[in-house]
Amino acid sequence: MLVNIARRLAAMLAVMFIVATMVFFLTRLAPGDPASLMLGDQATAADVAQLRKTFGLDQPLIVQYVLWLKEVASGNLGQSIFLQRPVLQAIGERAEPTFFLALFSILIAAVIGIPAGIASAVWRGRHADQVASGLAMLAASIPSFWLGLLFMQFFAVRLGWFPVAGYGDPGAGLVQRLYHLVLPATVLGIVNSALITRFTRASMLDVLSEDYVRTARAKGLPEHRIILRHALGNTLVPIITVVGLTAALLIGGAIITETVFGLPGIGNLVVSAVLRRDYPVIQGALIVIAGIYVIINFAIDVIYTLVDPRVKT
Amino acid sequence: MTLPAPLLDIENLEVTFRTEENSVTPVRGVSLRVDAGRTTALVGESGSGKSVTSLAVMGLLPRPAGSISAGAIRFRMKSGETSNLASLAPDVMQRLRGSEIAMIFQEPMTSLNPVLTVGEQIAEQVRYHTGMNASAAMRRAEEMLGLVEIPDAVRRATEYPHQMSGGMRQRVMIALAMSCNPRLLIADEPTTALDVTIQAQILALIDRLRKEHEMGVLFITHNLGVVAEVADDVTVMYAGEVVESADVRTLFRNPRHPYTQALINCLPARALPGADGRRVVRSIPGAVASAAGVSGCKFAPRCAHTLAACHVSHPALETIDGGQTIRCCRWRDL
Amino acid sequence: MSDPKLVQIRGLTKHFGKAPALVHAVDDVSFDIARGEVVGLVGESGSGKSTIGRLILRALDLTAGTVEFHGREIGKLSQREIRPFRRRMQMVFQDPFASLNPRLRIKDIIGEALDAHGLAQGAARERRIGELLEIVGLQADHAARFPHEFSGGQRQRVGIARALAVEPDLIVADEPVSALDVSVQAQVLNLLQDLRQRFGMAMLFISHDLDVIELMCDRIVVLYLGRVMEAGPADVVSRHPRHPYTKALLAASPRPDPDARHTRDLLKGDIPSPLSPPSGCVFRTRCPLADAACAKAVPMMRNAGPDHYFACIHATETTSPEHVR
Amino acid sequence: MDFTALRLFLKRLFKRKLVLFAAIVLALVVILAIAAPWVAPFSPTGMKVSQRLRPPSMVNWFGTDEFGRDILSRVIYGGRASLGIGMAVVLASMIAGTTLGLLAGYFRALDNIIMRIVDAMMSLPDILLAIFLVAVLGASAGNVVLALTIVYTPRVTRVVRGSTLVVRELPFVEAAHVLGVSTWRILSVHILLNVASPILVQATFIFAYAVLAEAGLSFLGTGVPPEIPTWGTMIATGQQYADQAVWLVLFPGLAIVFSALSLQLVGDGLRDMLDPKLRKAL
Repeated sequence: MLVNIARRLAAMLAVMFIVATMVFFLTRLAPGDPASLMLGDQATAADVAQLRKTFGLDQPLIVQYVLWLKEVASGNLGQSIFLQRPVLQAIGERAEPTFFLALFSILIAAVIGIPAGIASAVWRGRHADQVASGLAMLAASIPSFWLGLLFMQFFAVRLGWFPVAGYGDPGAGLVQRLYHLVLPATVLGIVNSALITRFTRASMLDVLSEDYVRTARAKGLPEHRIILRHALGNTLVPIITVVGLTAALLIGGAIITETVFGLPGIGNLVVSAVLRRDYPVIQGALIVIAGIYVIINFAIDVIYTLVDPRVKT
Repeated sequence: MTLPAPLLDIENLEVTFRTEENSVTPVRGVSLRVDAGRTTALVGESGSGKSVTSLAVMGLLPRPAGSISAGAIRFRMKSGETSNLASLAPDVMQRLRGSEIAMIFQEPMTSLNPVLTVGEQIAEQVRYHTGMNASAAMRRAEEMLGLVEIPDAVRRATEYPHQMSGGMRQRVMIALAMSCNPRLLIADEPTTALDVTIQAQILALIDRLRKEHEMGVLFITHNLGVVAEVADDVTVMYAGEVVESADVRTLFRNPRHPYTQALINCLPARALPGADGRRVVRSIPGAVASAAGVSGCKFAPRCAHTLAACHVSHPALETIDGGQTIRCCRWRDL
Repeated sequence: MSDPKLVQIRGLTKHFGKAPALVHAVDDVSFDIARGEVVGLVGESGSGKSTIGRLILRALDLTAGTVEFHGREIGKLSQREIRPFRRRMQMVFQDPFASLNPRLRIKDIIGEALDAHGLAQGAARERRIGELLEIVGLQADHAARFPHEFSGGQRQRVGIARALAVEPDLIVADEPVSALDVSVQAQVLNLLQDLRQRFGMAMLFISHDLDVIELMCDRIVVLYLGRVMEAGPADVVSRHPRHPYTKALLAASPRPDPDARHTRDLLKGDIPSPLSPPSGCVFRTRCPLADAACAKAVPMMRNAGPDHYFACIHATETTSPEHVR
Repeated sequence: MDFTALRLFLKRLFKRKLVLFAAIVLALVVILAIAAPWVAPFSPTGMKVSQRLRPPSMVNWFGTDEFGRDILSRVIYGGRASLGIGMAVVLASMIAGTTLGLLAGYFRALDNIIMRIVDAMMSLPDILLAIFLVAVLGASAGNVVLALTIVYTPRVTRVVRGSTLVVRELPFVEAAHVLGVSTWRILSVHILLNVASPILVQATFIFAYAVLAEAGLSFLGTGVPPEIPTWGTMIATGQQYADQAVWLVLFPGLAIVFSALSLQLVGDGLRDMLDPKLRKAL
């Protein structure tokens, strides 16, 4: 089992290394020299050259890469060009709305998606299945920003039930702040429930066709017990996996929803960094977000190893 | 001669599967009986309908597509009363499964739930049918594992299926089946997936339990060697119908139906000496699929004794001397 | 040896995986196949019978040992060097459904064999495909069909036609009838017998069914956990088995005769895992004759008569022990 | 292709009425986009300031935008760009992903390296990776295609690799190997033909995702330049008028929903009729 965990850990580091490498070299493909970007249009050639030297940009690319990798490995993601502070700090300041948004929307998605998926697998081909599968497909076809705009128009502008946008005034209490998340989390929850519904349905169908479910029927157990204990027991782990990974992807994937609702989260930070060509922030955000995904993935693997008797021994 | 009422008496069973476009009848005209304390082997090749028949008895036909469209399945319960399983309400049928009728399957590797210990899986059934408390049910589970000759049963009860071999898992399945003292055990190809030396152990085990518990066994198999080993009575199916039934000695010594004769003759062990010293097996031409859409005798397209009448009229299942039944219009002259 | 052997394998060994999950699939197996001879490999799961077939065909790489084909050592040839030999030896598979590509027509499945070795083109190719189909009891106009249009037995015939296309000297038949219904089994067994007589190729016939093996084979090799237990002429081994495992296997095989029912001496316990085979004689954990000596060393092959050998130190009626060849 | 096979294929595919309906909707949307110059009632760029922000009417079925342009015409033209980009992304990512997936699934040595890169790319949310790539490459329709291709290739790779791992173990592949068939032919005939169905299904889903992602990028202002009417840019520029003229965002959004929904329904129909053995690998 320890060997397994060690192997996972190595794979996790490899993934992070590849992400970092990809991010570094792709950024260098970008048009425009980082130094001149930093100094703006008025800078003289001499100023630019000076800055290039300070940042080591005059060194060969591979040397820069190694130096940068070292920095990243030691947890230093660099300075933001525009925000005048370390990238990590900038991300930290924006973490709260993103974290809560991801949390609430995945909860909503799971609460809708898991029961819907189970129901549509159990009543496969019947009306319940057609309705649940159809709604899931519809939800997966709706652009989140469009649904967000419509919800905003209806529930916030017309009905005035929720704040239109933002994350409350500075100094607003936690409840006030969370109140601003109701609409965006609902939108994101609906859109993501589609994936969870389909995945739950598919894994449930797989398990329901297993021989041991037939054995459970031959034992004379009531149908609800067969579904809850024998079938669900065997689909729980994959469902938890997909919920966990979706949550991880929402940390960076909520960009559009954050933009629609003007939430000062990580996604918003990334979009403004892209528009301002603030490359250190983009690089840093990508690495942090990939890191969160990889860590959650690893955690799920470890839990899986602990829970499933077939992996344990 | 008055025979005691059979434990299981299937009469003219017909099973239909309906899908949106069409309906098929994989089983029709199936009649067979299983007596208490005896083993009836149900023999047939793939597509003969033997497994569908067993699922119909268990009330486990895939829903909503499959249903019993005609016939009766009379079963004598522990209480002594007989009920027709074909017309029982689903919740009543559910309570009979596992307690009155138990079933074991072909694939021991996949028939047990991988995330529950084998003890839990047996205890679950015991608790559900007897209302025993958890610890008593677990003790019963351990006792059952001992009954099926699993060494170190108390420890084994805490193991998961993947920690056991195929033969061991089939023993667990048998322990599970026996845990509520069923009157009837349906064994659907229980040794097909096992090695011969393990198969011999499992066959001996089932036979011992049948004797000790006065239990009826419906043993479904395609293997005539196994039939000769375990059966008291044999029912042969072809293309969804029963074509012949007899006690095991009569069937092997004096098979009356051309299909039964051919099936026994095409065994490698019954090969005949051919030219140049080699032995040749006698084969049946064609495949089972050739029975599709046949209006007369289903076996006529492959039969060596076909008359014109065989293609036209569908023979009925007739009872001849000694309780042997046969579905062939030429049985008198063959 | 006077007659030149078609295949000679010596010390054939195959391990899968790495420690601690090292599977001893085949361990130190030696036997010969003469030209035109049918040798049966019989054993239960984990005996390594299928692996041996694949090692001879070089569908798998050897861990140790040698395979001589027509007197030429082919055990260490690279996949490129082995290609010309693929014309001389072919395989028939167990599963008639999975062994034919469902997306190809029959003529492309058989034609591929011809193309791979440049045996026939154009009209000659088409003619040859039709001829092959007729040889295996199908019709030439079946060539345009897809596999799903055939029954299991017919597909198995197509698989045999594919193997025959290159006119091999050796066919490895890996459980060729065990996925078929009894009535269809007989057809395929008879077909294989006819073809063997007609074309005179040798066959390595792999099966778990002793009746089938006895019917089809000239000689039998009995395997258990990757090792040879007993080898000899088919009728001798099945009538006068010497090794306790062969005896147990014969006793456990159900006979289609209700009068021959008897209480048997059942082998106790399970087949050990090939991950950790017992020391010494691999059969000793289930053997009625086993004692402490059996754990010490792998038993030598003993001669029990003309061309009849077995590996047991206890079985009685011994003649003088000696190595196989 | 012989027609009986095609007819059987279509008959099985359209057994579910909903799938047939979705295919018809999809065909209509595609035809409208291709025939835009002939079917659009107005020019997509013809401004009429006097007619700005008109609600839907008999003349302008979907209303007009802030410059008085006909929204129906713009939605029809927008389909050209949105569907065109989606199609290009599908083709490119299918080719790249299939190649990589076959290589990873068949050659053990390549598997590790290809799959680690795939893992790395899939550890980033689609939209984030796309934004980053467009930012690096520069905003243009071609670069949006390139970026989305890079985003979706790993998904295809994973599916194709999974199916390849299943198919390569099937006896007909071993049979071909034993016959002496070349590795190239084994890959391109035996394996590719048998992983084609899951690839086809995946293609329809990726088409839908690509249309959605393009719209998202355009909406954020990090995609296609706003001058080009796509469904995404229309919603992006329309959003500031959403409180007075909701039709500016409603209709382009509905166009996206209908296209994506019918694509996914067709994909689902394809999956339903797939070979059940390959279905698990999907």
